Amino acid sequence: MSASFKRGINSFKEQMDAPVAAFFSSCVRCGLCSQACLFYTETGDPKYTPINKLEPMRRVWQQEYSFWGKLASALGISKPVTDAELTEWETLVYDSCTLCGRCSMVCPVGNDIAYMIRKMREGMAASGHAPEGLIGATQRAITIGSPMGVKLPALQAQIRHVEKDLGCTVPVDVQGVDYMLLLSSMEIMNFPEFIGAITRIFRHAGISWTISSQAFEATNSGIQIGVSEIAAELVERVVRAATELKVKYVISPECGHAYMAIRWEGPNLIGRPYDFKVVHILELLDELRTSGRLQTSGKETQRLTYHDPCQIARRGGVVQQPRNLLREVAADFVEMPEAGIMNWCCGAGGGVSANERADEIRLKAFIRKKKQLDEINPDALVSACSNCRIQLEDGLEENEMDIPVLSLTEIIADHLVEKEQKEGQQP
Amino acid sequence: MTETELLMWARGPALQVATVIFLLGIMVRILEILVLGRKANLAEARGSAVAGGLRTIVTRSFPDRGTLQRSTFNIVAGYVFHTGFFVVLFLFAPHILVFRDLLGFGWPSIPTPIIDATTLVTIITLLAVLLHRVQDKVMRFLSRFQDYLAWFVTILPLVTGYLAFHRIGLTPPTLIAIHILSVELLMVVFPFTKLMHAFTLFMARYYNGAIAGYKGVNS
Amino acid sequence: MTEITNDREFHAALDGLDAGQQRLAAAGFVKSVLHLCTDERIARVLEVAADPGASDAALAEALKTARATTIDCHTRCGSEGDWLEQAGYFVARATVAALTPLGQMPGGVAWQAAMSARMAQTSKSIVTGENTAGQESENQYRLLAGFLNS
Amino acid sequence: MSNEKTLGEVLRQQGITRRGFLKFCAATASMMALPPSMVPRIAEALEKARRPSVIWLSFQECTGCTESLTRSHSPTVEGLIFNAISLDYHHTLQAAAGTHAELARTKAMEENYGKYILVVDGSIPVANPAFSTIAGISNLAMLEETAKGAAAIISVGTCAAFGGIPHANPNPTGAVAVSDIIKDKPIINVPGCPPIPVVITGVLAQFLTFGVIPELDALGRPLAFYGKSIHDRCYRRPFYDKGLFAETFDDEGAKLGWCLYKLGCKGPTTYNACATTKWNEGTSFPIESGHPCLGCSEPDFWDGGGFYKAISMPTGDITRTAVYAIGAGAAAGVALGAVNRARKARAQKAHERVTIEDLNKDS
Repeated sequence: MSASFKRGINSFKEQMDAPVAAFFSSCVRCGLCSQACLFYTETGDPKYTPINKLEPMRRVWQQEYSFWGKLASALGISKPVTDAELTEWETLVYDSCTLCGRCSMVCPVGNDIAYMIRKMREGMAASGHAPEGLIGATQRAITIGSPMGVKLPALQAQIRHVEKDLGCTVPVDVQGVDYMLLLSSMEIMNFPEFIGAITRIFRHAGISWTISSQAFEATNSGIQIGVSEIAAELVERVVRAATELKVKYVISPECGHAYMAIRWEGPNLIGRPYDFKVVHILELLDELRTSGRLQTSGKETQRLTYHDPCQIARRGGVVQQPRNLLREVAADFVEMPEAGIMNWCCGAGGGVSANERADEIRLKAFIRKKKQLDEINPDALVSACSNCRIQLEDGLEENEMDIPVLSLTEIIADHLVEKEQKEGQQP
Repeated sequence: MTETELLMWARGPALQVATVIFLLGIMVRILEILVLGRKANLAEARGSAVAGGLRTIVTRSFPDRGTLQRSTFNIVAGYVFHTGFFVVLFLFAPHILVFRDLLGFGWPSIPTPIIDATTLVTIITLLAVLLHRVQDKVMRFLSRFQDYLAWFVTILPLVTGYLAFHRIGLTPPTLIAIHILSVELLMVVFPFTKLMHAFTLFMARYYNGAIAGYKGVNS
Repeated sequence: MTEITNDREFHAALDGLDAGQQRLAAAGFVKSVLHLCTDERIARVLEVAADPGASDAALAEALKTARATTIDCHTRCGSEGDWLEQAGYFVARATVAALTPLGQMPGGVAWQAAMSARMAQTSKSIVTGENTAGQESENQYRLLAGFLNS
Repeated sequence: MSNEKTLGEVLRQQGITRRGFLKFCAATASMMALPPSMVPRIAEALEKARRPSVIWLSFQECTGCTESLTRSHSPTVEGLIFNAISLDYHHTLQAAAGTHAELARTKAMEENYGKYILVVDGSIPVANPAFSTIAGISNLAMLEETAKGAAAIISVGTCAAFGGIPHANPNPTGAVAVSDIIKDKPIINVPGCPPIPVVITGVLAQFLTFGVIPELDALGRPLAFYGKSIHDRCYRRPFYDKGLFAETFDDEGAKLGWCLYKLGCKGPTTYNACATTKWNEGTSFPIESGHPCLGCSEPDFWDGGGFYKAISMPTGDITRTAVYAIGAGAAAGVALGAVNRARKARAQKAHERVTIEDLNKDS
């Protein structure tokens, strides 16, 4: 069975629920959401108005789930959604929406537009309208275990090098520990120093933890492309590994959508609650800080600012923790205008970065971040998502801005009080 | 038909029909939404969905600073015409009488010169809103027939009410009849259009706030 | 005769170097993994880094090129990774570190260059499948010792 | 009565002083919204006016209008103006009866053909002419016959002007206004239940003065008297504007003389001179005695949804309708909601598992 228009429309019908119906019923076409969307503000093209990105799904709702709409359909005065329209909307739904949810914060009638785009992608994927790049990533996620094709031996090689550099072991497949760490492929490939950083922090704080060789991948292409059963399968792998290792917590790494997938969507995708808890690495670090298990020394003197990854802050609820942590290690921490839950997206989330077709608009959308940075002129930019990080580096380079992008976890690791050395000297 | 007959028709059968369509339509649309239901969230909550939902119902009335700066006209004009409309609708003595007749209780009215001025300001604002809808590229792009229809049936009672109050053009009973009929037109159109947002926005805001509140975010 | 046997000593020794020396030491680390990078821009800017008499302007220009190369080389999120190309990316990153003015990188520029060079080596080992853990660091200890003793 | 004497002569015979006469002229001028400079001209014209012949027909009426005109507490100039005209036929007032009375009418018609003024009070039943007859002549026939030679017709009272109470629902006699029958004569409507006496005399005075009928509004009423609403001239208007209303007839607001709008006052839609000329020799008008205006000078005032219900209020039982509508809407909504749920369940059942092989669409 292959993707088909019919399956797509059927999928739209499956997605309708009370919130969607309430949202569509409430829209007054005021256009405020356009001003919340970086794809509109940076292009000025009204088709990027967030609510417009839902138009085909709205029509399915109206024609199938509202009395007047059904009446209009029966009278033949409403035109059904066509496959050509879905094709037209494909770029709006995948290339120019990062699911950042800023529009959902601004809509005066309270429409959670990002919630609906997430649902709309189910129908788009089922009707064969997902972008090539995301399809490839999703297929690799299922067949290889990583959207970027990172296999266990690669991770093992990285681990071996970390172990050699740090002179300690990185626990893999250790049963009965408290925490199971997930990693994003991005971290394994582009930012392997993250593994070293986290190892050092955990050694410092005395955390009992492990990485699972069966499910080390945190990302979930299934929720980006919008196929719940694929997303559920990826979540199941993590749940299975966590259950086998009998851990109490699963740690979501510095990746935005991974947190959304494992923390918030996961239990709903697999249809049952977890018997472990999911924490974001920043949540854990801040908890360690308050309990005194994480001690840092020295402060960065550079002017630092923090970019909130949308799925971690606005859509995930981890907002205060990174600020607490940064203040611990930064002497000059400044907020961007509109930070925290009103932060502007980097422009590459929600699968946009995996979609080569979106490259041009992705870099255009970055200008919004540039404008934010221009207002405060930081020396360095800190974030907690590898995907944001790559996009930020990309955009900064493109705009010839000399601002390094740093990982918050790595900065913390660089400022650990060196008790490990003392311990190391004792037998 | 004499003007008194017209007025009596407007106050009588027409109002009955309009009331039935209005309330029946609203109930149908609200229940159509609610009955659809939603799945329980199985993820462990960080905050209260109910508290978040209730909070957002209130807080969404106050835009964030960035949005206010970027869409100043939209927000200010929106505030003015909504407030104006509700002041005129709910605080004008003759209107309160209708509500008292319907509900069995009333409330104090405010001086008529204030109502008069508010009406004028609201009408002018609505004209500006229409101009904005036509000129702003996003709003023009998004607008459908029903957006203009909704605008029309909203401004009509204000205009006819203003004319009736000042008895301009026609005899008072005719003007009042036209005014009442224009309100009935609004009532009839209401459940079929985006005007439903007056009711569904509470649901939309609640759901939005509940989804966010569950995750510990104040949306 | 300085001898370096572990990262602590290595890091301490690097921290003791001034800006020019750090750059030259870093250039040395990059050079030993340069063969992993196919982008010729890196070889070119590395020469600048390795030149003790390089002007500030030349260094700044080289850093810019190195940065641009790094951005071009990374693997995009969700796209299929190629570890050989990834090795090149880390070489480019090491070059950036080598050319970055002192104090602008946590842990020091030479240290970061060394780390990235090691990652380049690791990336290669993922393709070849051999266990090379520690080889590059040992190599770097020797390089630094030689540098300090020269 | 003969038509030989001028009006001035007659008035002097009646003992009216020059001063009293001029006062009346001034009042007339002001009511007709004429400048004071016109007073001498009015006086002159009235002095010289010959007593016009007036035929007064009473159809379906209560005699209230006549009572209003004749039951003044003391002789007034208005009253005397009536004495000055040649009231050649008025079956309530005239001494003659039976055949003699009808003869008086036909005589007056013949003698003054084309010049006499026809005053009508009461409505005309058209459902069955026999519902109201005078001397065996139906009202309709009498009106049509008498109207033929009239210079102008004055419909006195709301019944003659708009059908009035006989015309009210369900209107068993098929009562209609004069203007519904006579189309080819100038008709001046002087509605009110009853109309203010001075308005009638004022209209007559103007007709006598200038020989023309006064400027009329859309309902045929002299603008001079019916140009402003009761509400516009009401001394309680400031309370309306401030939002101060009597809620019941004996509350504090009622005692303080607040606006009676909520008690059903029709002042805002009623055009009449009550608030300025007042009644009972300028003593007061209904609102002054604490009662809302009934709107008696307006068409169909009897059918306006109740005297004590404000004009903006629903006439029927809107609460019951609302409750039924909400109930029916709830039932329909739940039913339609259930249909939607079933539709969604069907879609979920029809769901085919999306696998990674499915993602690429067959082209």
